[in-house]
Formats: sequence, C-alpha cells, structure tokens
Amino acid sequence: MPTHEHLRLILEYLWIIPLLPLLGSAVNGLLGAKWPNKFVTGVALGSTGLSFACALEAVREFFADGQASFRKEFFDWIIAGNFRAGFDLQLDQLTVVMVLVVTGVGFLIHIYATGYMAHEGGYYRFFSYLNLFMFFMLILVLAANFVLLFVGWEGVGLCSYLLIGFYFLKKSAADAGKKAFIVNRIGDFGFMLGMFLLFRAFGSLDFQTVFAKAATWQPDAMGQFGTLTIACLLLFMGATGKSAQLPLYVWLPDAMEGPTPVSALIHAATMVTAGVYVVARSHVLFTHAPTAMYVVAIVGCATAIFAATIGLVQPDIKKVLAYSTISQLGYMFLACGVGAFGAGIFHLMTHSFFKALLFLSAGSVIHAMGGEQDMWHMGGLASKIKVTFVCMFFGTIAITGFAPFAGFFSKDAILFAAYQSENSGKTLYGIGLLAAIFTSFYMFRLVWLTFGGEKRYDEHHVHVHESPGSMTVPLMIHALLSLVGGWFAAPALGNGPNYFADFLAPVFGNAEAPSSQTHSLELTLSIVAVLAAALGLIVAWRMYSGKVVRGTSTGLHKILYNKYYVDELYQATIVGPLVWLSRNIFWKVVDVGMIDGSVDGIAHGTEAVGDTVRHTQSGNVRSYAVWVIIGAIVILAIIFWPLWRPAFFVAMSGGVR
Amino acid sequence: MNEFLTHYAFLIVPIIKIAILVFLVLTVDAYLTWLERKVIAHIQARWGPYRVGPHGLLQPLADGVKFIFKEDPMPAGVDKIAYFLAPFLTLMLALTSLAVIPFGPQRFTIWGYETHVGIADVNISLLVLFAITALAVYGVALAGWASNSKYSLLGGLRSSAQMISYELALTLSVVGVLLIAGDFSLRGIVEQQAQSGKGLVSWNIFPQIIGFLCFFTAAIAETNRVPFDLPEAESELVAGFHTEYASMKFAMFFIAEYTSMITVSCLCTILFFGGWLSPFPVSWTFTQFLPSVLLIPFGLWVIFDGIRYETIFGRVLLPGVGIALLALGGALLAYPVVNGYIQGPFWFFAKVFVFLFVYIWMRGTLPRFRYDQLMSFGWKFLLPVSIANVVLTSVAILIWGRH
Amino acid sequence: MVPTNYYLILSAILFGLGIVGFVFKRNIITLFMAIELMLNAVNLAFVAFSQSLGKPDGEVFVLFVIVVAAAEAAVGLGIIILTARNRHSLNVERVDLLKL
Amino acid sequence: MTAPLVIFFVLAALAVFGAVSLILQRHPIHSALSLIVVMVALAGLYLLMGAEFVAAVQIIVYGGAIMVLFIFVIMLLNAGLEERTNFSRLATYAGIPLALAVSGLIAAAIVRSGGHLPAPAPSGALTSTKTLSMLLFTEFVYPFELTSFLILVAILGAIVLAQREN
Repeated sequence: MPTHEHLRLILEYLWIIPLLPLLGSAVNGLLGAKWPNKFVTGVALGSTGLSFACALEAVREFFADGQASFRKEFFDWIIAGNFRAGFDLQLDQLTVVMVLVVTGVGFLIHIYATGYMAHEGGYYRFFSYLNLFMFFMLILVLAANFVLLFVGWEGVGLCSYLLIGFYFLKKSAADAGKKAFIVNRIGDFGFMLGMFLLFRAFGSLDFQTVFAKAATWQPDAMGQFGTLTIACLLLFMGATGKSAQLPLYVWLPDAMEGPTPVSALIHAATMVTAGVYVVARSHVLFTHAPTAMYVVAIVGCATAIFAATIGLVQPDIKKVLAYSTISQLGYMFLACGVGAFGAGIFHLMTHSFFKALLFLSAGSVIHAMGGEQDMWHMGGLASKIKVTFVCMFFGTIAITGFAPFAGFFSKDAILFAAYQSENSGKTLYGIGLLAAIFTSFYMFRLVWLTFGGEKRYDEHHVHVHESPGSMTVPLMIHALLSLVGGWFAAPALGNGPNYFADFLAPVFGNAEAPSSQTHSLELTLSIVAVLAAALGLIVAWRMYSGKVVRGTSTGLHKILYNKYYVDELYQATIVGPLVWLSRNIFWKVVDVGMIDGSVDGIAHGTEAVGDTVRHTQSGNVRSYAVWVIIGAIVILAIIFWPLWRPAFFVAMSGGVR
Repeated sequence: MNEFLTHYAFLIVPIIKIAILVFLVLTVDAYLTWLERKVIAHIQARWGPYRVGPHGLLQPLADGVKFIFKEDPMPAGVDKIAYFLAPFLTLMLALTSLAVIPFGPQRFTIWGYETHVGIADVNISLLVLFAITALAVYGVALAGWASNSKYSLLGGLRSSAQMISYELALTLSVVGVLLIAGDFSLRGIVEQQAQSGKGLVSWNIFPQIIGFLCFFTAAIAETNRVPFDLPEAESELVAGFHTEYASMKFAMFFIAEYTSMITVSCLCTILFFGGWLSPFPVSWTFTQFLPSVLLIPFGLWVIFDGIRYETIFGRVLLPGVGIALLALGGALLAYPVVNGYIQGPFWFFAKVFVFLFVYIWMRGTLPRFRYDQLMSFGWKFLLPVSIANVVLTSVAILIWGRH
Repeated sequence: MVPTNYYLILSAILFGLGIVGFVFKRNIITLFMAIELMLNAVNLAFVAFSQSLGKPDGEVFVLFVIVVAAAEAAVGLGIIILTARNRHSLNVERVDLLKL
Repeated sequence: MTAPLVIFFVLAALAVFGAVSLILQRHPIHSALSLIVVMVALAGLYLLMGAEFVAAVQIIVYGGAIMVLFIFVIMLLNAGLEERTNFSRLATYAGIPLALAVSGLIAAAIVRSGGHLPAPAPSGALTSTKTLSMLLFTEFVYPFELTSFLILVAILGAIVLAQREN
C-alpha cells in the first residue's frame, strides 16, 4: 500500500495485529456453529491473513523508521501502588523476527488446516481455537512487559490444551491435554516466582526499566547465586516447561494426540519456542548471571542428546518428529546458554520453517494413509505421493544440516558458538555433534521407513492419495523457506557479514561477531558437522533401505523404545504420591473434614441458634409487650444517663459534695 | 351571721340557686307529662287525664307517689353497679346540663356575691353543654347492657348508636351560630343577637334557618323523642333500654328525658331565637307591659272556666287560681319597675314553652322512623347538610362580614 | 397553686399504670383502653408543661394526640371485631397463631 | 392547703383510682367505666390548670366518642368476664416489675427535668380557644391537615374492616 515515509499506519495501532485473530476467533466461536465451513474458513484465513499483512506493513514502517525500536503504552491494565501493568506493545528486531514467523507460518498452517480438517467435526471450533492461539502468541511476542507477556504465555498454554484435547472424546487426547496443561503449570509457577523476584529487585516489570537497571548491576560471579541468577533460573524453569526441556519435556510427545496442523503450528513452530524467546528477550539478565547461562547450556545440550536418542527408535512418525523438536529446542537453549542468542533465534526461525514443513508433510502422509501413523505400516510411498515426498525430503535435509539448507547455517552457528564457549565448551560441542549425528540418523530412518522400500500396508484398506492443493501449496512454500531460510548467514562462511546476526545486533549487542582468526575454525567445524550428518545418513541407509523387519526390542533399544521409562518414573515418584495425597488428605480430610465441616457447622449453628431464639416469638402479645418495655427501659436509660450521671457520681462518692 | 354569709356567699348562693332550679325543673317535668298527655289526647280526640284533680291537674302528683311507693324488682343476672349507675348518671347529666344555661340578662349581687340568672357562667358554656350531653349516652348504653335483657341490650345499642350519629350533626349545626357570634358562651351569643336593637330581625334564626332545622332534628334524635324514639319502640323492644327498670329508677329515666327536652328547647331558644330577648325592637317600651297584660285575661278565663266545673273541688280551686293570677297582673301593672326584671325570663320561658309544645305536637302527629332510615338520614342527609351550612356561613361571613 | 411536678408525677403514675395494664390484662379491648390511658397520661404532661411554660403549643399537641387516638380507636376496634369474629375469643393469649 | 391543691388531690386520687380499677376490674365494661372516670378527672385537672378548651374536647371526644365506641363494641361482641390465662410466663413474672421500673424511670426523669418549672397558672387569655385556633391554622396547619387526612383514612379503614364480605 502506498504510504508516506514517516506515516506509521499500523505501528501506531500495533494492537490491530493481535486483535484481528481475536475477532476471528470470537466470530467463529460464537457464530461459526451455524455456518457452513466456507464462511468459517473465510473468517479464519481472512483474520490471520490480514494480521500477516499488517505485520508486514508494520515491519516495513519499522524499517522506514530506520529500525528504531518502537514502544507504545496503549492503556493501563492494572495499577496498584507503584505497580503498573499496562497494555504496552513494542516492536524491535527480535519482535520483528518472531512476529513474522508467527503470522507467516501461522497463516500458511491455517491454509493447510483448511484442507486437513475439511472432513473433521467441530471445524469452526478448531479454527476458533487456532485464531485464539494466534492472538495470544502475538501478545506474547509483542508484549513490552513481563505481565502482558505472561498473559500471552498462559493464553497459548490454554490454547495448546484446548487443541491437544481437540478430540476430547478420545481419552488419550483428553489426558494428553491435561498433562500438557499441568506440566506447564509447574513451569509457569517458576516463571511467576521469577517475575515476583524481578519486581522485588527492580520495582517494575517493564522490559525497558528492568533491563536498563539490570544492565547497571554488577554481574554475579560463576557459581554465585545472586538475585539475578535465581530470577533467571526461575524464568528458565518456566521456559523448560513451555519449551519442553528436561525435565518437563514429557508433555510434548503426548501432545501429538492433537491434529497435525496443531502439532506443526504450536508444538513445532511457535509456542514451544516461546521459552527460547523469553530467554533471548531477557538476555540482559542472563548475561549478568553466568551460572544460569551455564545451567541453560547444560540443560539444552542434555535435552538435545537425550531426545535424539529416544527419537532413534520411535515407530510413530509424529513421535519421532516430536522428539526431534525437543532436541532442536535443546540446540536453541544450548545457543542461548553459550551466549549466542542470535544463533538461537536464527535456529528458532529456520527450525520453525523446516519443522513445520516436516510436520505438515507427516500430516500429509497420515492424511494419505488415512490416519495411519506407525511407520512400520508404511513404506514405498515415494511414488504414490511425490509432492509430499519431495517436501519431506527437503525438510529432512534442512534439519540434518546439509548445506545450503537453512538448518546447516543455524545449527552450524550454534555448534560454533558452543565450541567457543569458555566453560566446558568442547564437551558441549561434542555432545551437540553427537546429537546432530543421531538427528540425521533418525530423520533418514523416518524417510526410508516411510517412503523407501516396499509397502507394508494393505492396499485394500488404504487408498493412498495425494493431498489437495490447500495442503500441498503450503508444503511447497515451506520447502522453499527451509531451503533459503538460512541464507542470511551464508556470506559469513565466505568471511562476509552475517546479515541475520547484524540485524539482531541492536538487541543482543555484537555477542558473536565473527573475527577473522576464528573464521577458519568455523569453516572446519561446519565441514565436520556436514560429515557428521553424512555419517548418520549412511548408517540409516545401511539399516533401513531395502527390506526391513521390525525386530524385537531388547537391552538399550528397549530402554530407548520406552523413553528411558521417564513417564513411569514420574508416575511412580510424583504423580502417584500426589494423587494419593490429594485423595486421602486434601479431599477426605481437608475438604470434607475442614471446609465442608466448617460450612455445615455454620449452617447447623445458625439452625440451633434460630431454634432457641424462635421461642421468643411465642406469638403471645403480652410477651411482646414485655419485650417492648425492656426496650423502653434501655432507651430511657441511654437518654437520661447524662441527666442522672451527677447523682450517680454523688452516690458513688458517698454522697459527699 | 351576715359576715358569715358574705364570707361563704360563693358557696351558699349557688346552692340556693341550684335548689330552686332543681325544684322548678322537676315541677315543670311533672306538669310537662300532664301537658303531653292532655295535648296528645286532644289531638287524638280524647279527654286525657281528668280524674285526679280538676283537668287531672293533680295527676303528676299521683304519678310521683305511685313511682315512689311502687315495688322495685331487680331482674336476675344484672350487673349491679351499672344497673344502678345508669339512671342516676342519666338524670344527673340531664340536670347538670341546665346549669350553664342563662335564663335572663340581669346580674345582681346577693350578700356581696355578684351573680346572674342561671347557675354557672362559663365562657365556654356551649362546649360544656355538649360535653355533658355527650356523656348522656352512657346512661342509655349501660342501662341497656346492665339489665341483662335482649330488648334492653338492643335498645341500648340502638340508642347509643343513634346518639353518636346525631351528636355530630348536632355539634356541626351549631358551628354556624358560633361563627356568627364568635363566642362559645351562651350569654355572649344572646347578647350578640341583641346588638342591633331591632329585636326579632337580628335573631340567628334568619341567617341560620338551615342550621336551626338540622339542630332541632338532631336534638330530637338526641333526646330519643318521636319520631326518633327507636330505643323505646314499643312495638319492637317493649320499652327499649329501660324495659327492666321500674319505680324510681324508671322515673329517673323519665325525668331525665323531659329535662333534656327542656334543655334542648332552651338551647334552641338561646342559639336561634335570641334567648330572653323580646321580639320587639327596644324602642317599643310599652311592650314591657305585655306579660302583665296577658295575665289578666288568662286569669279571667280560668275563673270563668272554674265556676262551671263539675266537681266541687274544681269549683273552689280554679277560681282561686284565677283570682291569684288577676292579682299578680294587677300588681305588675301597679309596680312597672318589676317589669324590667320579668321581661327576660318571661320571653325565655315563653319560647321554651313553644318548643316543648312542638315536641309534644310532633309526638302526636309523626310516625316513627325505621332504624336503617334513621341511620341513613342522620349520616347521609343531616350531616352533609350541616357541613354545607358551615361552609355557606363561613363564605357569607367572608363576603359580608358578621351582620 | 399546684406545682408542676405534681401533675408530672401524676402523669408518670398514670402512664405506668397504663403499662401495667397493658402487660397485665388479657382482654384485647382492655389492652386498648390501657393504651388510651397512657395517651391520656401523656396529654396531662403536655398540658402541664404548656401551662407552666406559657406556651399553647402543648395543648395543640394534645389535640393532635386526641385525633390520633380517635383514628386508632376506630381502626383498632374494627380489627378487634374481626378478630373476635374469626377467633371466637377476645383473649390475646388465644390469638397466638403468629408464631413458629 | 389551698383550695386548688385540695381539688388537685381529689381529682388525682380519682384518676389513680380509676386507672387501678381499670386494671383490676375483670369485666371490660367496668374497665371502660373506670377509664371514663380517669378521663373526667383529667378534664377536671385541665380545667384546674385553666385549659378549658382542652378539657371540653377531652370530655367530648374521649368521653363522648371514643369510649362510647369502646362500650359499643363491648356490647356488640357481648364480651364476658376476662379469663386470666397465664400462657406467657415472661409477662406473668417479669411484666409487672418491669412496668413499674419504666414508670419509675419516667417519673424520675420528669421530676428531674420539670422540677424548676413555674406552677401552671390558669390564664384564660393564654389558652383561649382563639389562641389555639390561631396556632392550629397558622403554625401547625400542615400537621392539622395531616390529621384530617389521617381521620379520613381511619374512617375508610374502619368501614373496610367492619363490613362483612358478601
């Protein structure tokens, strides 16, 4: 649209971007039930598409303003004493990336969903939820203070709960939803504590003030647990919850119960990255808390390898992708942990591209297979569904990190940053590299099991067919993105500028400016990474190309197959005792005994009092007359007290005076 | 002796006056009964009392004696206190009500105690009068209730209801006069009517004709006389509230009734007919001789009538009375000074006599109301009319001022 | 002359007797009478005050009190008649349906 | 002991006697009669104080109308002797003492407050009917109109209550 240079059309009204999805959600949620699907589709796509357009316009204006970080307080939300939580939105480089990712990928996935969900019940409900998720996600990324961010944070949690449990008649789905919600609660608990601590430390929760003050603080020493460290750890606890890191990752695999578009949008592209976003957003705090940074790095690294190992043996196509997501998120945290926030965000973006792509392709496959998710019942689909296959392959290459795909650049940047990190950087790098090998292995395993070899399914029941355009077009776009998505950083290899890093520099400061002497090292490391991916590819090819049979799982394989028995462990150590406590103490003792007891006690007490008092209501006029007289005596005494007091005192003082 | 009198005159003089008044009233009551019987008899073309004394003139005495010596049975199950209280109360109130009525203009001093014709001179005498008459209800009600008889109870109920109902009309009908006079004392009202010395013309009857009619009707009802004598409707209730009373107690009710008749007549006279004022303008001084001049022909007629009377006793007594009257008239003519004193009482009693006659006359002629007629008449006609009268009078006064 | 206090004390005594009657009597009509007695006592106090203070207001109040008493008697007796018709008793202790 | 004092005591005794007998009499009619005695005595006291108009009104309205109404109703309902039930224990035991306590309080209060007042002088001028009516129609005109309205309402209420529904 032709707009004047410094005419900020959207920027001044930034709230439009989140508002549009909210309206779409409201309209669909309230009216959609009666509507034919195409209306609902129109509303959903229209709102998100418009939102995307507005975001683009906003970004354009942002650049027109010379990338000046924009911030505006629209209205006061909570004001209590010196505490202020306003509806404040801000737009800086980091936000730009996030907003574009959210709206763009979200829009594409909406389009995809219209095809994928076409024959599902509760069509309007699905899109209402999905738009609502868009709204909260945008709030989350646009928020200019922790409170508003937390609103988005909780909102996306809610939507993820609603969408995981979309098929709420299926018990497993409902349980998965609850699991996700509860596990997130634990993280959110830490997050809130972190917020409180920050408010106590800085007297505000506004990003500007908090970070400005924090910047002036003396950074904690390594191993020292100062206020900032603790606050950062608490925030990170929230992040682990939301972004499915150890030890709170358990909800994400189960979240695959939800429809595949949901898995793609929420549990791959956007929501799960919120944790990374928060850590990156509050990088000022983290840089002042090296201990926290170290913890973040370790957790991220551990999660990466841990999830990757589990992913090696999973039979369910979506489960594999889920664990791969977890491990990729681990990479991002690893990046943040070693101070390479830019790289983390970079990987976040590219990951959102190719992981969404992978999920959508998987969804397409499942669609084609008529709901079949077990890879052992697939195979030889490459010829049947070529588009999907190609896209899937693109995604696989991207994630495994072959140049020149997106994953190559981002993962390379992370590993390089890890290698450079002074505290136990080599170890982290090594583990990261191992995880990379595993990644490429299970990804290619997935590809070969699904598309390669001969078919292991029954022709007569399953009619494999290519998905409609509404699904394949987003696939292609994503495939393209996962190809080119990383080229911002391409020149860095040729000793050129890393555009992405430079773009984010105003936010993070030039944390990892590539210096010339490290440049050769970076090049070698990237080559090593590619070799590692190739290794994984070769092993997968040896094992899964050609005829494969499902072997009986034993030993290590069995442990991996059962995900290290983590769920069982939690069940035994936490859930079981908790349930027992709730049932036997909180319910039977506290609730029934104390709460109900007190309430009933009040009722019984009232009844008893009334029972005794009612006898004054004898209905006998003479008794009433006596009561009237008593009242009269009291009133007279009150009125005439001043009149008699002197006499009274005289009497008290023995009549003297 | 003399200084004792002057010292306690304020006690002695009223007592004497009261004694005189009571004696007079009782006599008048007695002969009122005689007159009533005579008049009604003649209205009904009978002779009436004729045996006891000439023209039955001694009949009242006979009746009195009979009342005194008659047996006094008390019915079973009566409430003694109330049963005895009722007649006394009635009679007492009836007599008391006369106390505030002024019979003449004169003020004179006996033993240094300045007094006037009449017992008490209260400046709210009319209110007092109404107060007393208001209490008269109790006599009737108690009598009816106490004597433990259905007839009596119904009679008592009826009469008390009737009295309450008509008391309103009675009081309201007087308000017009009060508005004109601007005074509660009867004496003041009379004097107000005397102001313009034009006699008859300035009496209240002319501006207050409506008020008078209402008052007289209500008064008749108050005294339970025909046509409002429901309480003692023989045909329905034998004798109403005093069915169970005999001899002296009955006599008391009887006397009380006639006394209240007198009271009402006095009130009518005072309020509407200028009390003791002569109907002629003050300028006609010769009218002062009217009383005496009237006595002489009356005396002559009595003598003439007596000479040709059947019984010897009559032939002796009546001429004697006639001669006495002649002598009185002559004396008055001889000493004109006395006339001044006689004027007031003469006119007063003359007017009162007229009203009493009207009472009797009505009894002889009018039929009795039915109870519901009585009530509806009192509430739906008499009361509104008297209220309207009040309004009219006040408006008139607003326009023309007191005339 | 009679001191004001005598009148006041008398009115207090009458009032108290009224209260006593109100508590002591059972006949509903008599209860009413007791109330009237109290009103009269109050009137006495009113008149005494107004006379001794030389202000006629008190007597105006007395008039109002009398009017109110009249109205009260009219309505109250009507109610009494109804009660007697329905409950066949004038004893207030037998008119005790207004209870739990 | 001056004449007014004598009269006062006579009337006061009469009033108290009436009040007591109102309480002690068992038949409503007798109570009513006692009350009438009280009222007449009070009227006499008003006269003694020089409030003639009030005295007259007292007799006319109270004696002539209200009490007649009472007696009328008693006769109408043919009320018999009062039955001395004692269903209310409270009233039986606590009633009389409490009542006496109240009257004692009031008496004490009145005496304390009214002790210094001058004796009421029978001055005809003060409470002449004219003065009262002037007050009634100028200063107290609104209450006066209100009372008239009250009377009207009372009449309606009485009619509504007394008429048998048919």
